[in-house]
Amino acid sequence: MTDIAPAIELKGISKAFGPVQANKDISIRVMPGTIHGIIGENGAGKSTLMSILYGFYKADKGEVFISGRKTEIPDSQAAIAAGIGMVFQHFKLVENFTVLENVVLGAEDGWSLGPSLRKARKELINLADEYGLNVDPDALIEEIGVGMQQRVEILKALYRQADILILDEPTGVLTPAEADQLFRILQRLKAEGKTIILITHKLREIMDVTDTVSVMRRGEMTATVKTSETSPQQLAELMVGRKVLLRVDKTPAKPREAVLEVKGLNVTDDKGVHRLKGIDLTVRAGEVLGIAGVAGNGQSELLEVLGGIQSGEGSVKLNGAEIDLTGRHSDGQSRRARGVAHVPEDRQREGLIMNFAAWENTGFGYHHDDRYNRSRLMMDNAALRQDTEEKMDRFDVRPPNPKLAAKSFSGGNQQKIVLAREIERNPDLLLIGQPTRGVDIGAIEFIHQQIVALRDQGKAILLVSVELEEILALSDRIAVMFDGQIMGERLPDETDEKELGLMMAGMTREAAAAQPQNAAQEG
Amino acid sequence: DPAIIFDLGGKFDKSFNEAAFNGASRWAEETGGTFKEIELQSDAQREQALRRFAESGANPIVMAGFAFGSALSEVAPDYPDTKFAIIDMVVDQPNVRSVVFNEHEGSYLAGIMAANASETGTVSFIGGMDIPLIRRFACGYAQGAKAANADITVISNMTGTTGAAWNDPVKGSELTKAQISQGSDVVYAAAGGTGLGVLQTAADEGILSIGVDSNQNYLHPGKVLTSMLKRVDNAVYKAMLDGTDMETGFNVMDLSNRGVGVALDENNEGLVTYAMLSETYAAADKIISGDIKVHDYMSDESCPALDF
Amino acid sequence: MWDFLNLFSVPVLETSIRLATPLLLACLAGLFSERAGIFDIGLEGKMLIAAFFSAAISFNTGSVWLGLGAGILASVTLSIIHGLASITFRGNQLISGVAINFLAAGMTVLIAQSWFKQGGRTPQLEGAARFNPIEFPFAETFMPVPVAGPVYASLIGGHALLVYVAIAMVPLTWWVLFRTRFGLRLRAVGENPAAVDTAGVSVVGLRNAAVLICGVLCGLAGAYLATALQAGFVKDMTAGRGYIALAALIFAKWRPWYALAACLLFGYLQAIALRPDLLTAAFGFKVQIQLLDALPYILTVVILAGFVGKAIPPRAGGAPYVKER
Amino acid sequence: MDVIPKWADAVLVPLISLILAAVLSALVILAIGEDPVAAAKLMVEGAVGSTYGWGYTLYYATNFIFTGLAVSVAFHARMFNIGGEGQAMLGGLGVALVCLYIPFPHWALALPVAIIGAAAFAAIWAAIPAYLQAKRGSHIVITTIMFNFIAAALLNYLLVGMLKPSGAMDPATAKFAATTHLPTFQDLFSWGEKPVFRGAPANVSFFVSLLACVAVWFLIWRTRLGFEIRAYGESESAAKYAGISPTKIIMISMIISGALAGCMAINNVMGEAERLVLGSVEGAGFIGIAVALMGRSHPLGVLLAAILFGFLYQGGAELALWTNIPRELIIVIQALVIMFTGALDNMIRMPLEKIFLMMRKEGAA
Ligand SMILES: Nc1ncnc2c1ncn2[C@@H]1O[C@H](COP(=O)(O)OP(=O)(O)OP(=O)(O)O)[C@@H](O)[C@H]1O
Ligand SMILES: Nc1ncnc2c1ncn2[C@@H]1O[C@H](COP(=O)(O)OP(=O)(O)OP(=O)(O)O)[C@@H](O)[C@H]1O
Ligand SMILES: [Mg+2]
Ligand SMILES: [Mg+2]
Repeated sequence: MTDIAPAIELKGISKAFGPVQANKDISIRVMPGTIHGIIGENGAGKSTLMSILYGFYKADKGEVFISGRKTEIPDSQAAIAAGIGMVFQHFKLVENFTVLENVVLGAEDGWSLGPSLRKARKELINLADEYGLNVDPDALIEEIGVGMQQRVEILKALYRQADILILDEPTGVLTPAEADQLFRILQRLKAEGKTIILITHKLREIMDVTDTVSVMRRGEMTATVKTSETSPQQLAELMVGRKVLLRVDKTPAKPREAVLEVKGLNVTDDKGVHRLKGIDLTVRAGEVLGIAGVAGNGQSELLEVLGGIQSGEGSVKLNGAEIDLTGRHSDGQSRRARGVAHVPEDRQREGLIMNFAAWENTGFGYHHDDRYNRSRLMMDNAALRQDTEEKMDRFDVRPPNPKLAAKSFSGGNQQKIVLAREIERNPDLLLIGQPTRGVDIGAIEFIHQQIVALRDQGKAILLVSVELEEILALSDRIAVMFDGQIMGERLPDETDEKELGLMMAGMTREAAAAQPQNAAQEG
Repeated sequence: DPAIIFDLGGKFDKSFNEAAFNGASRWAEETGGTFKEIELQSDAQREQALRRFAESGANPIVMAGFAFGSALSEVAPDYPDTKFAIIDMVVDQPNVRSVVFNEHEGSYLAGIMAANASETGTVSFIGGMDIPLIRRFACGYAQGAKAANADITVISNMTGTTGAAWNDPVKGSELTKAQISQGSDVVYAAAGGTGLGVLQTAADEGILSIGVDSNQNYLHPGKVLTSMLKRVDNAVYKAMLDGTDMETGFNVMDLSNRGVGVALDENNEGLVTYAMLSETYAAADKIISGDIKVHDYMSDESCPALDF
Repeated sequence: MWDFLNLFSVPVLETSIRLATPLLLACLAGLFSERAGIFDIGLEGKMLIAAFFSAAISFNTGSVWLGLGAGILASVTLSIIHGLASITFRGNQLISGVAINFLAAGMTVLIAQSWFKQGGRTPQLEGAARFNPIEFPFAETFMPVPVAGPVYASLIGGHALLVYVAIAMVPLTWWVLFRTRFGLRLRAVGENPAAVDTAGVSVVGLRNAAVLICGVLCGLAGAYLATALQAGFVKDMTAGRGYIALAALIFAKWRPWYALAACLLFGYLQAIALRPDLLTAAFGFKVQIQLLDALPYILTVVILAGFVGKAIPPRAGGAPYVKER
Repeated sequence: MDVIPKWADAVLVPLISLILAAVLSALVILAIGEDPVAAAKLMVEGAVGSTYGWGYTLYYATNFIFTGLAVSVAFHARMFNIGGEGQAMLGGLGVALVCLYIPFPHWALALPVAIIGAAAFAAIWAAIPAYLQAKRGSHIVITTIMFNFIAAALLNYLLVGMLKPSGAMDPATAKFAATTHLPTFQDLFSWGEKPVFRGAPANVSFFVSLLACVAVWFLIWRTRLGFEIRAYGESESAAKYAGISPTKIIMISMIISGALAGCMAINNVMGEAERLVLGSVEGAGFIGIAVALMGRSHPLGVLLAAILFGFLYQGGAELALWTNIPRELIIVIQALVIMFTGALDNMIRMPLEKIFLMMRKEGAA
């Protein structure tokens, strides 16, 4: 260890949200003038840890040292005073304020606004000169792009003279070009002596820009290593927590006729952002098509359009017949009627109604089914309960009590309820998003078996997951999505995590081949 | 014991209900008796209050206000042994005494005084709820004013169309200001609680006002020209005094039996000139003798002296 | 032509200003609260309780200033309850508002009856117990000058002090909201409290401050009703003005100068409803008073529906700020 | 995991709220120099001490059941319908038009038609804000408030204008024909010499309101539509996933809500006044909010809360009749109940959660 005090030292930080232990006894040291990366799966507790450092959440236990001095950070005010700035995963900007107003908010020099704004305007020009952070100070936040908004967040921190800058998944919302620009700025800041903590899922970014990297898994800090002394493979292992890839026993697929044919599918969201840009894909009966990609590259939109939640443009054929993507019949009910089952990415927001009992959730979405209804009007609750009991038994849902509210089950068991509902429908096509997010290992195995079994029954399955191993283990073919487009298709036996990872970052096979040298040069 | 039910404005409205209250109090003082009372808070309570008093054995039951009409016609047949007296409304039941006042006669006298006191040649009227009863006041007032001065302008406004119009002094006050801007310098308010706002504003703005029902001259001494007295107090007093032997039927209170009139006291003596007074008395005599017939708006829903 | 111009004669406009004043004060009160993200349908109740206490204390002490203070205090007390419910305990702001309106409607009459025994009213106020109109210098002298005279004497001048206070509150509110640190933060907390929180400023503190200001302004509005516009309190004397102020606030899209315009418009509608004769003369047919009564609400619904210029409320409005379960 | 058990949430929390409201009310009575114990006795005696008292209590309760159910149904779809007042006014208009202009041979025929009239008028009145919410995003709370005032103006216009018989004083329609008069409890339950419920306004509408409770229970917990309404109310995103149309649910739940509020009119307009009087709703629309809150939006809870409020109303009227306590005391009690059960819910819940957590820990240890 060096004899300079670390810029930040956390000791024994713990934090629980109700029953969820988001951080467990975490300790970490970040040296001044370095870029320190933190990686980990979804829900590993990265954001929580940083929010604690920034005084946004209060830790249940633990100590914080800034430049060697023990510091209490009860609120963000204290964090700012200690020289910490944070760019949140979800920006904390006032949408209908100007850039200038957002920068000044909370850091005014006195009760009158005029002088503060004038001073900030000058300061912004200085900062722009110094770091290349150009923004129009008078633009409204809601009128500028996400890349610009992120700059405003960074400017906010710098305006408050932050020496330590935390960025939570800053590139999740950026285009590659914007991301590169960001990293140049970060290098500049580092050169000025600032300390930077960078949270990301993207191994390439870690390898490119960080000096040291910490890995988090299920609320715990599993390792801290020098970036130059590690490899993406090792980091992936640390993240997931085991050496061997999880293999699912399965026979080779016997694909038959095409069930889903998508041609030129486009989606533009409410804000006018082009989310899907001409997607073409086919899923055949008896195969699993896996969609790999970094979250936010259009996979969610793809599932939503196919599931009838969002409207889109283009051609989607189901068993050879065109389906309605915009009109009256583009909703979940009509998709289900056509034999599409959908396990949504976010079970708590979409797949389940947390305050409903398990038996009510079993009927959810299929409540028009004849067997759940006594008449045109009345539902057959007894039949639903009976059905739920059987499903719970078959899927080993614990506790097997249909009357329990969905929120009382653990994440894995919640997911089983959703799966049971959708799979047992005997669909032609199963859309399934993040089937094992936040699910324990035992349940993961079970869920994977179910998916394979369904495939073997000759169903078409479209699987979306950010977990590469899952994609590799389950898919018969793999398509990689990046920026609303399909980058290419691979067969699982002919590719590996590295190649897929690079494609997910928008790179082709050729660029991938050149990758390790680049990393070595920059690292 | 007798019982009395006050209408929505409450027994301290300094006007109609207060007159009824005064009558009841006078009866209590003079006879040493006690009476039950209730101030209505909502329209829905009318029937309930009547029934409760009837059930509890109160007799007679006096109620002040036309709005009791429909409730009383429901309740009275159910309690044939109880006597009821209703003021301002006719209810045709064997056990009900209906007392009505010839307000147009009293208002006529008020009109004469207003016309005499006016320097601008414009006088005005502010009514509460726009109903035929209140138009009767306005019409009598206009006739009196025109009789005293054929060239006079009479302005008339109503506060509203609902029960709230009886208790909206803010609106009363603004209406007064509007009438002042139209030149009025004597304003006659027949508007319950709203009238208090009228009298207040008239006093503030330095014009004369005319009160109603009770003697309101004392409210702003030297600024209230007179008050059109409607001896509700007498009617209540008499009903209570008659007690359970009360004669039922139709009962008209007018100038001749001193049921209506104008108020003179130390508060307005400086305002009322001798000429004004003699003209008023002369008119009163003629009305009693039948030489002057004051048109009653409610007889045919029209008014010769005023457009509504 | 003259008939039409009469709709805008000095007396009508003068009445409009007087009737617009309580609306304006309440509207600005709501503006502070809602700009900070706290919906307040309890304006009515706060005005009402302020009207009662200002009248009651003015009467008992003979000083309108003490009355004003008491009115503000009473209104602020209800504000504190609203803040407790909706900020501290993160309750439903609308339900709290409904409760406050009921509480004021009941308590005023209950206390008035217990203190004064006059059927829920206070005695009439006189002299120094009221805000009297302020005569402008030489008003009498100028009065005969056509147009300018009456305009000077009774449209611009001749109002109670609180009328001028209310009008002065408009630029003041604008200035506070858009030209001070407090205003910036207040607006931000109504749009995105998380932004304020992460900028190191207390969300709870700001929201409570806004709610208190709302209480003070409602206090002024109530005191104006009972001690300036009127000479005493009568039961339910706000008569829905709190709701009209709320409508005006939406109509004004939560902006101070627009609020002035909206309140003057609604005040004018109330004033013209007192003079149906002018309307009949101007238009040649009878305009229903009920239509005039309903017009503020109808206009507000039209604005809300976005048929004419959409009204976008502060984005974080109505929701308690929860960052941690 | 729920921190508070279900029974505590359904019974304990409202009960504590109620006790707090009662204690504060007692303090208010003390403060105005009256005796709270005597007042309480008088209220109980007057409201439930005789068939007469019950006749009034249940009459008021009938109004509150309808408006409480109305608020509840909207609540299940996560919508706050403050417009019960205006919807009930329009319901009254529907009843009045039906009863005035259709010659019915018998009340048994008039009642169902009047229910349809009341429900239809009120439902249309509720559908406009619902449409504006669903399609234009106008906040339903504000629009329903505005619609209360617009309804008041509309009724004012009609009742002092075309619906008022000439020569009449008060703004009200003519009396309905005798064949539309609904049988009161007195008519229904009096045999022989001694009449019961004598003169009290409770009438067959009470049974209609009980039916409405059952129907709402059935709708919410037994039908597919109810399932969709609850699902939408719990989670809009999940409802969209399941293909439940938000527009449809907003419209339907508000239409049902409005119709229920409107049905109040068969009680107060057709059953009691037997004519439409201006201002006949008298705040029952707002009390529906308190009733729904207290009753946790469950028909059984609504029924009990409505009877409680009916008791408060009748008891309060008795207080005003026989003591110097003004009837406004009920409004204060009502305000306190709404405040504690609605807005200050967390104030009671938070300490309870702590207690239950502690008890659980001790139980585990
Ligand atoms: N109890 C749970 N069981 C399963 N998954 C959960 C649970 N709680 C949260 N998650 C998932 O864990 C992830 C991390 O949760 P968090 O609240 O941090 O989301 P986020 O970082 O804001 O979202 P995102 O990364 O998707 O933008 C989310 O994707 C969420 O769906
Ligand atoms: N405000 C909150 N309330 C309850 N639970 C929370 C909250 N924030 C986070 N969690 C839970 O804490 C866990 C850790 O979340 P955290 O956001 O720190 O994960 P993360 O590592 O940032 O994940 P991601 O990569 O998705 O951003 C998750 O299970 C999440 O559901
Ligand atoms: Mg995330
Ligand atoms: Mg995160």
